[in-house]
Amino acid sequence: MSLEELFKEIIIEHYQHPKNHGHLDHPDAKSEGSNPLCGDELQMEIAFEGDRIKDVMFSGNGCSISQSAASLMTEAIKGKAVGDARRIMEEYKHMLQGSTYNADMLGDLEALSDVKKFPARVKCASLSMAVLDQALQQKK
Amino acid sequence: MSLEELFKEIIIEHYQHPKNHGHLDHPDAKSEGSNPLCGDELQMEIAFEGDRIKDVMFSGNGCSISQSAASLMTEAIKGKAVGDARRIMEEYKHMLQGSTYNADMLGDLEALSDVKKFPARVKCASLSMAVLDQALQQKK
Amino acid sequence: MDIEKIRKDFPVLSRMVRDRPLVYLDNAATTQKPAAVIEAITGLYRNYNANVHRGVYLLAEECTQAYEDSREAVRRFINAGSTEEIVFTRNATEALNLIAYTWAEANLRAGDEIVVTIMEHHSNYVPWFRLARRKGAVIRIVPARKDGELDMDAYRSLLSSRTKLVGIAHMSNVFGTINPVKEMIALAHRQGAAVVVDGAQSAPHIRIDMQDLDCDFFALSGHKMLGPTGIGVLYAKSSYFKSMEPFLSGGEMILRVTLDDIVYNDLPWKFEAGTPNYEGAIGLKAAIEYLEALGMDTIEAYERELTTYALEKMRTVPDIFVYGPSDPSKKCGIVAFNIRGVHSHDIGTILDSEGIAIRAGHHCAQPLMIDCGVSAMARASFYFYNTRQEIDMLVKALNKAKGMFGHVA
Amino acid sequence: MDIEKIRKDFPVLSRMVRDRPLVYLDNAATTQKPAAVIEAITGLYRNYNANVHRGVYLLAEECTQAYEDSREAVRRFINAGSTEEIVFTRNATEALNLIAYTWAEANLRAGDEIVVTIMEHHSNYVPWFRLARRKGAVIRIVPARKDGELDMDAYRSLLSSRTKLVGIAHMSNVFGTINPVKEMIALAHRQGAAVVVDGAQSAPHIRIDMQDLDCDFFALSGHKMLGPTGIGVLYAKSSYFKSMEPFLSGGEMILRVTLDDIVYNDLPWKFEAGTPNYEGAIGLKAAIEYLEALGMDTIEAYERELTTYALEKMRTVPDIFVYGPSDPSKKCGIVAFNIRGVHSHDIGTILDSEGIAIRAGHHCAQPLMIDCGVSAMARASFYFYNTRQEIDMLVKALNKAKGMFGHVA
Ligand SMILES: Cc1ncc(COP(=O)(O)O)c(C=O)c1O
Ligand SMILES: Cc1ncc(COP(=O)(O)O)c(C=O)c1O
Repeated sequence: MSLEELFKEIIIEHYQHPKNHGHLDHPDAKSEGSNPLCGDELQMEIAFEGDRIKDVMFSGNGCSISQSAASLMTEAIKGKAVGDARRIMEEYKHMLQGSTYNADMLGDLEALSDVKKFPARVKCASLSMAVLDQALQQKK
Repeated sequence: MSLEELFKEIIIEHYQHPKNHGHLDHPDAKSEGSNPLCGDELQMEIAFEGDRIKDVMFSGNGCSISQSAASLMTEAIKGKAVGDARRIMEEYKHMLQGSTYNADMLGDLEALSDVKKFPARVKCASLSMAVLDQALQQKK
Repeated sequence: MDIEKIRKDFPVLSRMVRDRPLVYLDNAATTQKPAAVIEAITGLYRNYNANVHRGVYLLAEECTQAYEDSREAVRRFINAGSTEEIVFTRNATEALNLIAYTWAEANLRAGDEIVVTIMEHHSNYVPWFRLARRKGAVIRIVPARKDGELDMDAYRSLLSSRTKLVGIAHMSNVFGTINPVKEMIALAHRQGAAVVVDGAQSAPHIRIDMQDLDCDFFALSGHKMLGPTGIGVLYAKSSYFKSMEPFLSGGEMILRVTLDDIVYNDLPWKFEAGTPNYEGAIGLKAAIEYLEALGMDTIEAYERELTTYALEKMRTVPDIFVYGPSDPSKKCGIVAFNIRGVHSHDIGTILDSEGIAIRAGHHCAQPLMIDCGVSAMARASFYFYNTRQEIDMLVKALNKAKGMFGHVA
Repeated sequence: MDIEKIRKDFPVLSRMVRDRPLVYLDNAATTQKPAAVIEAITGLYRNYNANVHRGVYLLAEECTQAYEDSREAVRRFINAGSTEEIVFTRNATEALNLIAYTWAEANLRAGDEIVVTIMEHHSNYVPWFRLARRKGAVIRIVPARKDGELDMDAYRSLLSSRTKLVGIAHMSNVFGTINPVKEMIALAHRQGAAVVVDGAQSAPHIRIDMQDLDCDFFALSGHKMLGPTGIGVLYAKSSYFKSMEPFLSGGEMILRVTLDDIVYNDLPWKFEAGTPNYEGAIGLKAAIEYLEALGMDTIEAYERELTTYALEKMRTVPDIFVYGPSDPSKKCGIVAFNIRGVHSHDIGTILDSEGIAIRAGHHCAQPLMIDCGVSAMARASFYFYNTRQEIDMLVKALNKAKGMFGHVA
């Protein structure tokens, strides 16, 4: 167990300078969730354009893992078709569970692959996915 | 710990052929009590004559110790002044507690002196005293 | 089963009592513990003790894992569908009270009926009695037949659309009767009633299967099945648990607390307020693993054999009266009796002087005592570590007791 | 106090975690157990395990005696007037809920007020919150001052003749503040209110005296003071216990059950339904004897010294913010903090990689978190077996954590 595996530079970078952090003026979908164990809180807002995620922003606060994951996840799906976003989320889930996954689809999100070695932190890394999933369900 | 100390002949005799067992026609005082651990149940009825216990009878059912104690105790106090009965009960209590006691006052009740070696049985031996005490308190 | 080998697993069984080897025949009250259970407890405290569910460090992860593994062990042991349906309590009594304070409190109304059997332990009777008083509900008692089995005709006729709750001892702690709960549950469900099975006596002795029984609630106590004290289980179908308000409140059972609002935790933790007895759960897991290694069917078969032998031998004691089914296939591991002329409490003392531990009294089943017209009974109750030799010693001591008090006309 | 010798009494303290010696600083969550406590448990199960209160044989007598001796040990430890006032529960949480379900349920009406402090653990908040909702009663919160102490002026002005119940954490599990409960109790009594003191954090660390405090109820948890899990204590003045309906019902808590009536047992057993966790009680007695041998005053003095040292050293960590009183004489054994730029959960993980166990999160005190404007804190909490060297290691690791996340503008 090496800390450097968990707290990779890119994770700290996204934690300290998150992308897509803030609020949308006219979100089509909104959701929130929390990880009561450590107090992580996360809100997601999405604007759709047809079948695509035109824009997505998150807010909230929490540990480096939950916040960097939100930043990386929003980066990964912004501009994508909803179906593609779901596929990315699916691969991300596989990665956290320790199953095989398609690294190409994940891109920078792969920085979180070592979280699975820290069982207590997997929940932090999955929070953004769970909250995003709720928001996506609001799209008919 | 020898069983013969507990189940003396006189105790078994009084258990199998209790004295003063039954009911009075016109009791002046009545009381009852139980020992929930083993299911002993005891009622006492007293008829007074002035300051004296003219008659006393008990009923109920339970183990050899509780029932023989009731038989021996009623024998010991029948016909006595209430004050004297109380003194006998007091000595009896000392005996069960393992303190020094006046054997002369107790007479046959001394057969129960070894009950103190069987802590689980002390409650059985004290039941009649407790029930009697309640009945005596009904005398003004 | 190699009983001599098994007995070596239980340190207390080599104890001397009053200069004689202990003959422990009070297993329906509580069972002795194998070394594996004792070691599970010492292992926890020597190696990885930490409060569960809240820690971000290794000990806490290990301890949480062990605690949740215990829940899975219980689920498997009683074949529940999911660990969501397994809540840890102090004992069977608390499990039964939890139902009374939550589901029954919310769902029973004046005039509703609660059907319980005459064989219930106080723990599956007093909570309903008090609830009925509070609510103006009515308690209906299923009587027992002369042969110590439930009167199923009476049961059928007591059930009606007014029946909201049925409480049944899976196995009587006095008669040892194994009640036909599966059939009783199906009958109750036809009337729309919820069924609470008190499994405190059955879980230690026979195979338990929630999905087969289809009961709505099931309670058990760890200490009666090799586990430590302070741990019990309430099983409920998750549809019930979901619909129920929490029982105790505090840490662990909430997700979020603000000054205006509270969000409760997910199942099963919603019903586990405060620091749980994780030691007890971990000990119970070791107990369950011990039982599973022997096999519940093997245990039941051996105990039935022992009970058959005990019934046969004990009937030779003069003036003995044995309560409950005389057919050993209807019961398991428990023989309650009285000897004319020797009160059960005196029997207890005389047996104790020989190192033999049995129980005397009302066995927390006073309604049944009243029904049998007695205030007390003696009871010998067996577990798989008991032997025929021990039963021989019991019978010898009973004869001695009878001898001391002589024959009464 | 010879700390090196003391540490040898705690087997887990020689454990290696992630190739480093364990530094256990999560004592406010639960404490480690000395060999004497572990041996009290194994001694029970190896030698004299039997169900309590009902047996007529030697093992049952011994076990009952040990269980009731434990009650006397608790009485002595908290200087209660009588063992009638000592009821064993699972933990502090159950003890507090017992009050809510019995005394408070019977005595609170719509419009009545419940005063609690902002420092309460969920276990001394959620039960009152739910009760207030059920009853239409009103919760009033005593705020904390900037320095982490209670605002006593606000407390005084919140009290009125409408106040029926006051709930106070004797010692905060976040700030470590020792609240002036004696004075608060006297003020509440002047208004006729009953006072519940949550002693889960105080009992392990400072001398407790029921007769001096004069509180009406007091709750503690064994596992936070060297004892096993699954055992807690509810103290109540016997006048309260006498007036209260039972909480759980079943075996042990009744004297007599017929089909028409129930007579409850005497105090304290009226409040102990079912087989109690006698193992837990016996373990708690060993824990109390260990604490008494060291001396509570010695323990408090040592911990205060350690806390002083910790506060001093921890303040040297860049961008650290320490919550609660900065005056070590106002608190004991707990330091909650945050480091700007490093989330407490990350601190926890980084410390864990060094073998150091601390807690991160809301500490089951979300109202206080909200009040402090944070969603989580890190917390190091000490016991008498901790050392200055361990605090040095903590501080070193905190600096490392800060270093990993760099300085933020
Ligand atoms: C102040 C305080 N009260 C109550 C509790 C609850 O204790 P338990 O979880 O043992 O019931 C705790 C411990 O978490 C506490 O710190
Ligand atoms: C049939 C039955 N139900 C319930 C109980 C209560 O179990 P506990 O005292 O462990 O709660 C017992 C044990 O005494 C029992 O035999």
